[in-house]
Amino acid sequence: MPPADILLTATGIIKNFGGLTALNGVSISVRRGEIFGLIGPNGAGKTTLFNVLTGIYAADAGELVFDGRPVDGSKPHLVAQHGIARTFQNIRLFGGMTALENVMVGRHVRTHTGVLGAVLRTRGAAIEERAITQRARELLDYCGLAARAGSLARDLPYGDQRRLEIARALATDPRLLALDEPAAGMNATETATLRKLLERILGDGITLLLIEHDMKLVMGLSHRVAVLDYGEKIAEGEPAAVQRDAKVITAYLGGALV
Amino acid sequence: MSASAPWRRVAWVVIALLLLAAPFLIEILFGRTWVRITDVALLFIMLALGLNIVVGFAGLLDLGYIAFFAVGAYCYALLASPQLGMHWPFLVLLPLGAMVAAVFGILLGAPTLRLRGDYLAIVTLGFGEIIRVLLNNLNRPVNITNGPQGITLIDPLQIGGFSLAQTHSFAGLTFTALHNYYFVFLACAVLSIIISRRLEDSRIGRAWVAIREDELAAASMGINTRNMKLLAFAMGATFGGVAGGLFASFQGFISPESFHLIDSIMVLCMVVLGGMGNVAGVVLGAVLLTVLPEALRYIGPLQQRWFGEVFIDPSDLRMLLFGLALVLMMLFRPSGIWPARRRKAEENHAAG
Amino acid sequence: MEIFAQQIVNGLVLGSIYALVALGYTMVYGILGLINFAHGDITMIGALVSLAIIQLLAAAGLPAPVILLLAGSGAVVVCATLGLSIERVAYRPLRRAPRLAPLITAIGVSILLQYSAALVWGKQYISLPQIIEPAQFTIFGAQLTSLQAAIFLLACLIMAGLLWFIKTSRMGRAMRATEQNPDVAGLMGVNTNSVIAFTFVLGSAIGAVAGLMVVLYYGLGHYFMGFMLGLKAFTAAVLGGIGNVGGAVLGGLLLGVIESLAAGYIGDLTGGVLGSNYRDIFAFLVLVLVLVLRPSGLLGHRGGDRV
Amino acid sequence: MHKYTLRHVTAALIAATLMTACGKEAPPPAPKAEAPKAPEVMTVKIGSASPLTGPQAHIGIDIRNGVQLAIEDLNAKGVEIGGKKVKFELVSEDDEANPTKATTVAQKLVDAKVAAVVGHFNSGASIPASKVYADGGVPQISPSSTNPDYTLKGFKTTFRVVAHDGQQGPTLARFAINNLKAKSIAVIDDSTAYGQGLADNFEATAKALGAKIIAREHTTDKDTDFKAILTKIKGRKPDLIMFGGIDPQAGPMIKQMKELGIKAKFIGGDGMQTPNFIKLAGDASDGAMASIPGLPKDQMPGGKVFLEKYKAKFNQEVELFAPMGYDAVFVFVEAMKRAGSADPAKFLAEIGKTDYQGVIGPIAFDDKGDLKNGPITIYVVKGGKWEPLEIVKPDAAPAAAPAASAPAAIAPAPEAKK
Repeated sequence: MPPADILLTATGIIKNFGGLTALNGVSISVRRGEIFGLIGPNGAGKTTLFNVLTGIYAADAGELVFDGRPVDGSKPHLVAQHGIARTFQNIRLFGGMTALENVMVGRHVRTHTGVLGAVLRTRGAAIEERAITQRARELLDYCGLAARAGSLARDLPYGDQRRLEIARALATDPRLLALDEPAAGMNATETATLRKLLERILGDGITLLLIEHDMKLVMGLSHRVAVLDYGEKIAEGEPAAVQRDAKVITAYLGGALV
Repeated sequence: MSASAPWRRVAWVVIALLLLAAPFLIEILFGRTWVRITDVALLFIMLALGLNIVVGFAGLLDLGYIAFFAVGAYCYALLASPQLGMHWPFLVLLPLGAMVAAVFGILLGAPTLRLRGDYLAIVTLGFGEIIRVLLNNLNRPVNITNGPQGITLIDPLQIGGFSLAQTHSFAGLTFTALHNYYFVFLACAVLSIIISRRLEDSRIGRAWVAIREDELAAASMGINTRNMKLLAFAMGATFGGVAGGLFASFQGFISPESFHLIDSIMVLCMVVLGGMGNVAGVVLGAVLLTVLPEALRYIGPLQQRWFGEVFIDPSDLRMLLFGLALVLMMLFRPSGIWPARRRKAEENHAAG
Repeated sequence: MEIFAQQIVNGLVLGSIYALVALGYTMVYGILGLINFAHGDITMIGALVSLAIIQLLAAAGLPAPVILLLAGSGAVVVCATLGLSIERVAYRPLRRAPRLAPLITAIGVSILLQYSAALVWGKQYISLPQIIEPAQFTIFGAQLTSLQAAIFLLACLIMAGLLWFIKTSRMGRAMRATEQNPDVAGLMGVNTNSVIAFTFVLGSAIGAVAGLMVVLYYGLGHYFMGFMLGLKAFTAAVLGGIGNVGGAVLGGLLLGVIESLAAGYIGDLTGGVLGSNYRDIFAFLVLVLVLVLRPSGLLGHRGGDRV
Repeated sequence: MHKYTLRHVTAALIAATLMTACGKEAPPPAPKAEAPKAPEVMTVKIGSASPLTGPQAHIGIDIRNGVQLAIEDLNAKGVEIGGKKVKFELVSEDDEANPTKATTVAQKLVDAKVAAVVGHFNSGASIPASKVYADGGVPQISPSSTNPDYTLKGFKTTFRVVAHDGQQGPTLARFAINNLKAKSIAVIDDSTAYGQGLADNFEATAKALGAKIIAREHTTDKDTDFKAILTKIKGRKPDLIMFGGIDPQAGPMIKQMKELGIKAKFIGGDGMQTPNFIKLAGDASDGAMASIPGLPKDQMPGGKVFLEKYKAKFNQEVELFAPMGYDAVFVFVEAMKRAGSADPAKFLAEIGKTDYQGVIGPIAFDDKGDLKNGPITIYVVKGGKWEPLEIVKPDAAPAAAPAASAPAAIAPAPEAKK
């Protein structure tokens, strides 16, 4: 595999919780500029893998390489600094902050103003602050939330909260955006809007890693998918091929995939 | 925005003039006692704003905050009194006190910040007690703090030959020590407000609030939560350290008795009552809780007059009210008596 | 040797009181994940109520065992009611609120209890009328009074009873289920509200007994006595592994012994640099060390936060 | 109290605004006695400052009661100062035993133009407050602050009518060694300014007199469990245990001593010489000894009468410092009489020349404002009651080396002091 083409590689990831093996030697590789889908039945270990990839859990074994650099045992904030941003399955916005402020927090990792700059309001700090605000507004606009800038995050409708999480993640200038069930709980119109947004993000050169239960969405969007079951990868490939895979069909009992 | 600007300017000028005239007005209206109470209130504003950074912004419940006040006070007292025979100038001592307090903040924070919020509360409480017990006992085997006897004859603030402890006349006005200190404390309090506001509206402040709202999400957005929390502790401690130094010079005497747990709780009450994380509310809380107990003093004699005996100690009543206030605020108005977040949200909206 | 044995005896008696109070912290924490700051003050109320009853009945000239029984039951009833109402009024509405909220409420309740007690009983130290004349005997060269022995034995009895109750009874099972996962327990038909209320009642009742013991042991009561006691008991609970009933017992006894030995020997061990003046901060140092080195405590088993 | 009506306030507000606007001087409220040319009766305010609330309220109230009793006695008797009839008025303030509040309260008393102040109880309150009184020119007599530092600031307004730790401690030590023949002594203090000061000074003198200090232990003023330190002490077999602290600790301490089978004698200072100590310790209190500066109260000319009067008036026993508070008022009034004025500026000088026979004994001040060394009475608990055991006269020459913690306090160096 030409390394330039691969953005993220996870090799032999093992994660145990007490006696329970949540991930048993999972390997995936995500290519630059693709949408990579991660599917599997409930409890298959998708979110656990996400948490390992984004530094929230340390893997018990295995290695992670992002953009040619190892990110073993990273802390979440270092992972974000490397260029991986994420959203959460059960939305985790900063409820007491406005939509705009939520996105502005996302700029933290790419800005530098310290205590002194903030207190003295130095020229540099003021310029940076203006840039933060401007970029945050752009991103809100980008995600279709411009009208919501001043609302508290917790007061937003559900679909807007999902998109705000994406805007906040984009604010960290990620090269890989990891979305944990972005369409969960959305109606058809909202899902359609989301789909457009994701395609637009891809078009802007950001690689997407997607956990999704909405098979239509994930199969329609993803260039490639990996299927997890009981902590192991049972298939990886293009959606059409994976859909025909016998192991995958068994795992889903023919249910949603047909 | 532009239409209201002149009015705003006028309002600010009026407020500034009132603040400058305040000690004289207060002295005439209520007597010098209340000038002293105002001075103390200004000190508590600084303290409450410091704790607000830790509790209000970053959401870390610190029950031993008064320890930083103590550290600042002892730092000043030891280096500007006959205790160790040193008399350093305050321009060196106040920053030094702030720094030492900040170091203590980091020392406390480093091992404990990964603990859950409620453990942190208990550990900080323990830290507060440890500091007090240490100050009380560092008089043997070598006498450093003079133990429970406290340190006396602490130097007043002095600029050149101008001592704040003496009465001066200027432009026909009499500036007693109380007045002089008022202006120094006022300057420091205003500075604290400005620093708090600017931090709040900065990258740093947003990171703190993000940690308070959801630590994991904040970390995932690239915020180094451990460092930011340490920074919050250090910043909060800095405020306490400076206030402590000012307190020592103002009182001229300090002893470990001034730094009990109850004083930590009192500052916490100011923050909670005013509205955690809201600078204006916290200032209001500090003023209310300094003035209210003084007003409650009249309840004792009133009871005596009306009923012929005192049924309830004013200080007990005060504590009961504090306790009740903490419970009721949390149950019914967790954002404090002056919630501001929403107002700010609207402002942002309007500006766009 | 004789002195050492004496220090161990001192520590065990003190520790059994810590352990009883620690039970209240650990049970509530196990089920709600809340530090009930007010628990030390509930113990204080138990102490002062039993003291008041003893004063009243001693004046009436009743025999000592009857007085003690009545004082104990009176304190238990008052504290249980108090625990129940506190849970209902101050904690239940905040069960889904941010974590800071119930903590601050708990501090508020603690202050309210202290100063209500000050209002009722005043702020002086209240002394216990001499109703019992404990016999004195010697074990391994250590002096022991029958009262100390009784406190230790009763504490052990209560703790064993509690462990047995949680293991075998229906309510005990419901408590364990709620501790594991309140939502799931609710789905399984456990009335979590009543389980939580019951936990508060039980913890407060045990706290009341501990209060009575303190009164008998030291012969006095005071509105502020719950604070330090509560803090040390909490330390004991953390030391043993908070949420773990057996751990609270172990932690309590251990902390009592550590304190005794530290106050007794640290001065000589450090050549006089540290002395018994640092006794109260040993507990805190133990607390900080445990939290930093082994946050789950000696017998704890729970991992970190769930994501 | 309520001097200002709404109309006054409005008027003052306008005046104040005007004044600040034109930069005119606000009249400095100079502390002066009230109503210089009042017709017949002149009112003189006496301030009392002590903790009326909080854990030490009982002792603070006791002081206030003493002051109140003195004022009532004086008013009943009728006093003339400079040819004018005088009515005394009590202004009582609560300092909550808190150093910060103490300065606020002190300022309040100065503002209220009291002629003199009896207070405060704690040294921690008296010391910072003394500066406020000195600035306001109001004389202050503390009935109870025993920290030597209190009178070391060089203020002319600062006095006390209680022996400081540098006086009581050494006398207690002399009694322990000369009369009780103690050879090996354990010393415990409660880590407070009072308790530790007393214990330090006791220890220094005891050492100088050749006794062995076999243990020096500390507890706190909140603790009730002393088993650990007592057990340690037991292992060293002292023949006397000295405790610097107050009754809530002393009571349980002697009880736990007996439980541990310690046979050593137990002695302390005035802080434990209270009825409450006996109540808290029960039968274990028998044989405990404590010192009180001054002669036994009921041996004083006015003592017995005072105790009865107090009991009749307040329906409770004297706790501790009521007699000192009572005497302090008389010291002030005697000085006013001699000066012929209730203006502090005029009678202040007379206070230093006091030679008064009070309830607590003869009162005279040295040049620092400390009580001149007087006798100290040792009491012993017998059959559930404090009874006078021995009166110890002060040594003319300083027998003891000064304690380390308060060097200047007990080393009398008259030439250094002017």
